[in-house]
Amino acid sequence: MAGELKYAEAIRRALADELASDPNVVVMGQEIEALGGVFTATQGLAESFEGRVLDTPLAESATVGWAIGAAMAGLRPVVEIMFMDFIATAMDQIVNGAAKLRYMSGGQITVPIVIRTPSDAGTGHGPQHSQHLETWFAHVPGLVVAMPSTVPDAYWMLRQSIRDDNPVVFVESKYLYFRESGEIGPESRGTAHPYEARIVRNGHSVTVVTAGRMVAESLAAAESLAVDGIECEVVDLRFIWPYDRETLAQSIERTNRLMIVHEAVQDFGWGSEICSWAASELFYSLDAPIRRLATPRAPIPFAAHLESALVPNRTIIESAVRDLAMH
Amino acid sequence: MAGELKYAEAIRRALADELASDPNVVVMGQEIEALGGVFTATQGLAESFEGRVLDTPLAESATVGWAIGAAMAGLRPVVEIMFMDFIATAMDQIVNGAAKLRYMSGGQITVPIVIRTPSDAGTGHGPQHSQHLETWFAHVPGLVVAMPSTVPDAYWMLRQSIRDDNPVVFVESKYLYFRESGEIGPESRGTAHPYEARIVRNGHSVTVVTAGRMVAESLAAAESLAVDGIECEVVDLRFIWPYDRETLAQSIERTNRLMIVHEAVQDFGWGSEICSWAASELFYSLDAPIRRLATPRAPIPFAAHLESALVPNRTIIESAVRDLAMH
Amino acid sequence: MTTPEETPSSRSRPSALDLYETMVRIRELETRIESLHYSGKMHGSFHSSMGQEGAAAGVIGCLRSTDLVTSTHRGHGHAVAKGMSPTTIVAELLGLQAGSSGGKGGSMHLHDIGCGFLGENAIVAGGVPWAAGAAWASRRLGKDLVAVSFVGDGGAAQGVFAETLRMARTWGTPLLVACENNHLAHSMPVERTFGEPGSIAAWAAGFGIRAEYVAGDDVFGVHRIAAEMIDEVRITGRAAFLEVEVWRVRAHSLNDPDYRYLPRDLGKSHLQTHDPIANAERSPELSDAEIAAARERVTQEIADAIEAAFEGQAAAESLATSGVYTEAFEREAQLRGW
Amino acid sequence: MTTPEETPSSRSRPSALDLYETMVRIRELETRIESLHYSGKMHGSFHSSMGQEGAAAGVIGCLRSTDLVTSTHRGHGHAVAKGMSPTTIVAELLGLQAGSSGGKGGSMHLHDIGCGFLGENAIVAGGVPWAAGAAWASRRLGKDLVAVSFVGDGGAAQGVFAETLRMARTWGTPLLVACENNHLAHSMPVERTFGEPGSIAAWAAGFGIRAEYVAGDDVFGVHRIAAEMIDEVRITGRAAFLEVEVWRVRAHSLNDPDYRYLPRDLGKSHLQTHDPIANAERSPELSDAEIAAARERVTQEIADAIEAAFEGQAAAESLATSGVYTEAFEREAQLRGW
Ligand SMILES: Cc1ncc(C[n+]2csc(CCOP(=O)(O)OP(=O)(O)O)c2C)c(N)n1
Ligand SMILES: Cc1ncc(C[n+]2csc(CCOP(=O)(O)OP(=O)(O)O)c2C)c(N)n1
Ligand SMILES: [Mg+2]
Ligand SMILES: [Mg+2]
Repeated sequence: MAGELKYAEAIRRALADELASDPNVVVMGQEIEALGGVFTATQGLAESFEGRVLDTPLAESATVGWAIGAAMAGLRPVVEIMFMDFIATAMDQIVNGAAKLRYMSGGQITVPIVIRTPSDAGTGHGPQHSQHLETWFAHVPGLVVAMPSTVPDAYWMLRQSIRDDNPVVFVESKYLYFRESGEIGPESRGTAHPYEARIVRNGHSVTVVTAGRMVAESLAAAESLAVDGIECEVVDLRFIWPYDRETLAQSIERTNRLMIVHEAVQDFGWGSEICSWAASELFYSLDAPIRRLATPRAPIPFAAHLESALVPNRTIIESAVRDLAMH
Repeated sequence: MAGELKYAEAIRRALADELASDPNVVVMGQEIEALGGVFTATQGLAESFEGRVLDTPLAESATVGWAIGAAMAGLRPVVEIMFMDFIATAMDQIVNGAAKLRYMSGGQITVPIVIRTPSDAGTGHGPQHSQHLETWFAHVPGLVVAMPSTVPDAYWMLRQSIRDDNPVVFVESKYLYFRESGEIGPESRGTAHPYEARIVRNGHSVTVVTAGRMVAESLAAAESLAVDGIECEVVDLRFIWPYDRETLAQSIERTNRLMIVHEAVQDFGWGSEICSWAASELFYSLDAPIRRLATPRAPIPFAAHLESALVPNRTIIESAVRDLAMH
Repeated sequence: MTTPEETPSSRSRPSALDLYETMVRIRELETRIESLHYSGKMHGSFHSSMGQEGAAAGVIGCLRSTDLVTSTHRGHGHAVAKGMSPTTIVAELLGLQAGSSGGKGGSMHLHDIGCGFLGENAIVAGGVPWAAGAAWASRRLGKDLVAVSFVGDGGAAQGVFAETLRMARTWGTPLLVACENNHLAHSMPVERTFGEPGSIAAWAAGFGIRAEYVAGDDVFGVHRIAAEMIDEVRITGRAAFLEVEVWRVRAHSLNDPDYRYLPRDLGKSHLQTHDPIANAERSPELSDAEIAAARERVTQEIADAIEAAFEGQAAAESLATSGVYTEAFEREAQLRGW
Repeated sequence: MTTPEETPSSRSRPSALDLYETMVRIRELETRIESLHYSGKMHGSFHSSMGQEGAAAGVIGCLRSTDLVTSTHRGHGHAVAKGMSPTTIVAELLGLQAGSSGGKGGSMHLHDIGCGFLGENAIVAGGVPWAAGAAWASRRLGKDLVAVSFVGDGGAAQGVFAETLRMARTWGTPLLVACENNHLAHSMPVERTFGEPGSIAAWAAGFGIRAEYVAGDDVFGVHRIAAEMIDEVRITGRAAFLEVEVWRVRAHSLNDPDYRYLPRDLGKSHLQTHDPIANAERSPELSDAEIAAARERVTQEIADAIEAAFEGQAAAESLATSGVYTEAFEREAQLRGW
C-alpha cells in the first residue's frame, strides 16, 4: 500500500477495504452516494460497491435507528453524520439505543455500528458546524470514542472500529482532511491492546496529552520548545475512551508534569477526566499542577480571526507548556 | 410561607408563584395539564392559571424549539421533560438553538427558558429512565445547570431560574420528590451572587463536594464519620455550572482534602471538572489525592439490588471518605 | 402462537383458537403481574395492555417465527404473542438472573432474539427505525422475512417516527407499522393530536405507503387485514401502515391516577363494549368447550410459569457493571482498569 | 420591501414593482457576494438562492413589518425581503463588528430582530418550531401578527418538522410554513423522498391544516396565494402550509461539486426556463422603463451597501468569548473566574 494519501483519502480507503473484505458492511448517510460525501470520504464507493453506500433523507435520528436495526440483523453499518454538530439530532438513538442495547437485553444484542463524524473549527461554517462533542459520548457507558490524528490512524482505526462489536463514535478531523498526508503503512496497532495511546515524541520535561488535530499543533509547539531545551513528550490519545492509562502513567512518571490539550470546550471537557485520573492516581508523581488547555466557554464564531482567538494553536500551547515546564 | 412541603410541592409552588407574579411565564410539557404531571409537579396549576400550563404532544424536540420561539417573542417558557433520559431527543434544540442563539445573533436574542427535568435512579424504571446527564449541558457554552437538593432550593432556585435570562437546565431529583420535605423559608440566596454553593455541614477533615440527592447521602455519611472524629465539610454545589469556586476554594484550603460525590457516571462526569479545577488551582493546598465517587460505567439496571450496587450511597461514601481522611 | 403452521412461501395460519388463546395468555399473564405488584412482590413500572390483546394476537398471529417484532413500553402482549416464555418475562420483572435480560431491563425492556422479538423500548417510538432497519438488512441478507413495529398513537407524533416512514418510502423495507391507537397518549386524547380513529392511517398514507384502519376489538378482523398486508409487504418489500383502534382498560401505568383526566369507570365500560376476548368468545368461530379448555390450559400454564420464575435466583450484584461491552472488551477493561 | 403600505387590519400590499425590485435586490446582492468569494475577499460557506427569489419576495411581500420570519441555511433572500440591510449582511459575511452578529454568525446565521427576521438556522428545519412558538406567543401577547417559516424539501423530512406541524395542529398557531421545494436536498432528488412537485403539500395536508402548492417562478402567483393564505392564518390563528416549487440555479453551496450528481448545464437551463425575474420582466405588470429604473436603483444600492460594509472594522478578538450569556452574568463570571 505505497504512496501518500490525504487524511480524507485514508478514510475512504478504509471504507473501501472494509466494504471489500466484509459483505456485511454498509455505509449510510447524507450526500455520500450521489455526491461522494461533502468531504469526499465516500467518493467513488457507491460505484464500486453497488447498493452498499447509500444516501439517506435528512433524518439523522431515523438513520442511526435504522443502522441499529440493521446491526441487530447482522450487518455492520457505518453511518456518516455530516458535521458533528448535527449529531445532537440523533442523540437519543445513539445513547438510549446503540449504547444500551447490549446491557438492556442481557447480552442478547450487539450493535456493531460506527458513527463517523467530522469535527473541528476552521472552515468558516460558524457556531453550528464546528463543535467538538466527543466528551458527551465518552461519558456514556456502552460507547467507544475514537479520534485519529494521522493518515495511518485514520485508516487503521476506522478499520478496527468497523470490526469492533461495540458501537463506536469515530470523530474525524475536517481540518486535517486535506492538510494531513502520509502513508498508511502496515497496521501499527498497539502491541498490548487495540486502544493504545501513542507517544509521538519523546521528552522528559512535560507530558502533553492530546488527540485529533491538536496533536500536530502540540508537536509544532514541542519543536519550538526544544530550541530552549524544553523537551515535551507528546502523547496522542487516539481513543478518548477507553483511554490508555498505562501509556499515560509511564510518561507522566517520567516527566512529572502534565498538560492536556484539546479543541473541545475546556469546561467539563475530556481533558478533565484525564486530569482527574492523573491527579488521583499519579498524585505523588506530579511536580506541578496539571494544566488543561482547550477552547474557552464559547461557541465557535464565524469570523476567522475570532475563531483563531478561541481555539488552541501551537503558539498558545508553546507558551502554556513553557510556563508549566518552568513551574 | 409556613408549613412543611415535599420537594415536588416546592417545585409546584415555585411554578405557581412565578405564574402568578409574571403573566409571561408559561409551562409546557407532557401530561402536565390534564394529569398535573407524572410527579405531580404541576397538579392544579392548569386550573389556577388557565391556558398557561399546557399539554404538548409527544414531541420533545418541537416543544423545546417552540419554547425558544416563544421566548424570542417575549414569554418565559418553562418546559418539562418527563424523565431526563428523554432530553436526548431534544438535544439539538437545546444545544444548537437555546444555548447559542444569543451568541450567534450578536446579542440580539435572549432565550429565557427553563428546562425542568427529573433525574435519579431509584424508581425501577430501568436504563432509559434513570440517567444523570447534567454533565452534557455543563459542557455547553450558553447554558446554566441547576440541581437543587432541598425544599427551599427546589423552590428558590426554580424561581431564580425562571427569572434568569439565560437558558437553564434545571435537574430535579425524582428520588427526593416525595422523600425530602422542609419549609421554603425566606430566600436564602447567596450573599455574593445567585449561583453560590452552600456549605451544609462544617468540618475540617475532608471537603465533600456534591449536589442533588447525594447531598443527603453525604450528610448521612458525615454523621457516621463524626462518631470517629472525622469531620466532613459537605458542600452542596447547587449549580453544576457556574460552580462556585470561591466557596469551594475556601473549604478545600481549610480541609486540604477533597472528595467529589455524584450520581452521574464517573467517567467524564462533572466531578472531573471540579477535580481538575482543584488539582490545578489548589495543588499546593492538597494533602492527599482528590477522590471521585460516582456511578461506574454502566447503565442503570432495572433490578433494585443491581441498581443499589451501582449508585453511590451513604455507606460507600462513608468508607471512601474514611480512606481519604486517613490518607 | 402455540405451533404456527408455516410453509416457506406463505404466512403462518393460526386457527381462531390460536388467536383466542394468545389473547387469553396475554390477559392472564398481565393480570397476574398486576396482582404481584399489588401484593408488593414486584417493583418498578408496569403498563398493562389489557383490552388491546386483539392487536398483538391478530397482527403477530400472521408472522412466521423468523419474522421480527419491535415493541413499545406496553409490550408484554407483543412479547407473548411472538413466543417469548412467560417464565422468562416474569423472571425479568422480578429482577432475576433467569430473566430475559438478567434483571437489567425490566418491564419496558423485554428482548428475546431467539423468537424474533427484537424488543421493547422505553423511548416512545424509538424502536420503529430498529424494525425498519432490521427488516431492510434481513432482506439484503437474503432472508424472506418482514418486521412489524408496534407504536402508539402518541408515538406517531414523535419526529423519529415520521423520519422512519420517510426513509422507508425512500429506501423501501418490508416493514409493517402497527399503530395501536388506544385513544390516549397517557392523558392526551388522540383527537387533539390526530383526530378521529382512522386519521393516523390517513396521515400515514401521505408518506406514499399503503395505510389501513381496523377495529382492534375483533381479533379476527385484525388478523384478516394484517395477514393480507403482511403478505403484500413480504412480496413487495415495501412498507405499510395499519392503525388498530383499541381501548385502554387500565390506567396508563400502575402509577397513573387516571381519574384526574378520565371518567372513573371508563376502563370497565371498555371491557363491556370493546373487549376483544369477550367478542371472540361471542363469535361463531369458537365453541364453548374450546373456550373453556383454552382458558383452563392457559391459566395453568401461566400459574406454572410464575411458579417457575419464582424459583430463580437474583442476579449477582457483581453483574451490575458487566455486559455493557462485549466480553472480550470487558476482560481487557478489567485487566487495564478502564 | 421599500415602504410597505400597511393598514391595521390588512396585509401590506406591495406593487408588482415592489415584488420585482425585491427579487432583483436579492439577485444582485447574492451575485456580488459570490464574486467576493471568488476573488478571495470572503470566506466560509455560502448557499445561493439564485432562481428562488420568487418565493422570498412573493411570500414575504405580503407580511407586515411586525410579522416574523425564520429561515434556513439559504436565507439571504429571506433576510433581504424582510428588510434586513444589505450592508449589515455583507459586514456579517466579512466578519466585521458592524455585521448583524458582529461576525459571530456568518452566512448561515443572519438575524435581525428589529425587522422581524428571527433568523436563519444552519440546522436543517431547526427554525420551524421557533417560528411556530414565536407566532403562538405573540398571539397570546395580544399581537395580531403571523410568522412565516421557510424550510426546504430536504428539511421536510426532519423529525422536528413533523413534530412542529403536529404541535401546530394541536395547539394552533398563526404560522405559514413556506416550503421551498427546489427539487434537491443537496444531492438528494425530492422524487426519492416525497415524489412529484405538490406531494409535500399533499403530505402536509394530512396534518389537518390547509396546504397548497404554487410554482415559484411566477412571483405574482406566489404572492397571490400567499397573501390569501396569510390573511387566513392571521384571521383564524391556524397554521397553513405552502409548497413553492423553485429551481436551484447554483450548486448547493460554493463548495459543492454538483457536476458529480447533476448535468453540467442544469442551473443555466433553469435560468432560461424558470427564472422568476425574467418571467416578471416578461409579464404585462411591469413596463420596460420601470424595469430599467429598478435595476439601476438596486445595482447602485447594493454597490453602495458593499462599499459601506467594507469600511467597517473587524470585531475585537476579545469579543470572541463574550456575548454567550447576558451582560450582567458575564460581568459576574469575569469577576469570579467562572
Ligand atoms: C421520548 C419519550 N417521551 C415521553 C415518554 C413518556 N411516556 C411514556 S408512554 C407515554 C404515552 C405514550 O402514548 P402512546 O404512544 O399512545 O402509547 P400508549 O401508552 O397509549 O400505549 C409517554 C408520554 C417516553 N417514554 N419517551
Ligand atoms: C440536521 C442537519 N442535517 C444535515 C445538514 C447538512 N445540510 C445542509 S443543507 C442540506 C440540504 C438541505 O436541503 P433542503 O432542505 O431541500 O434545502 P436546500 O439546500 O435545497 O435549500 C443538508 C443535508 C444540516 N445542516 N443539518
Ligand atoms: Mg396511546
Ligand atoms: Mg431543497
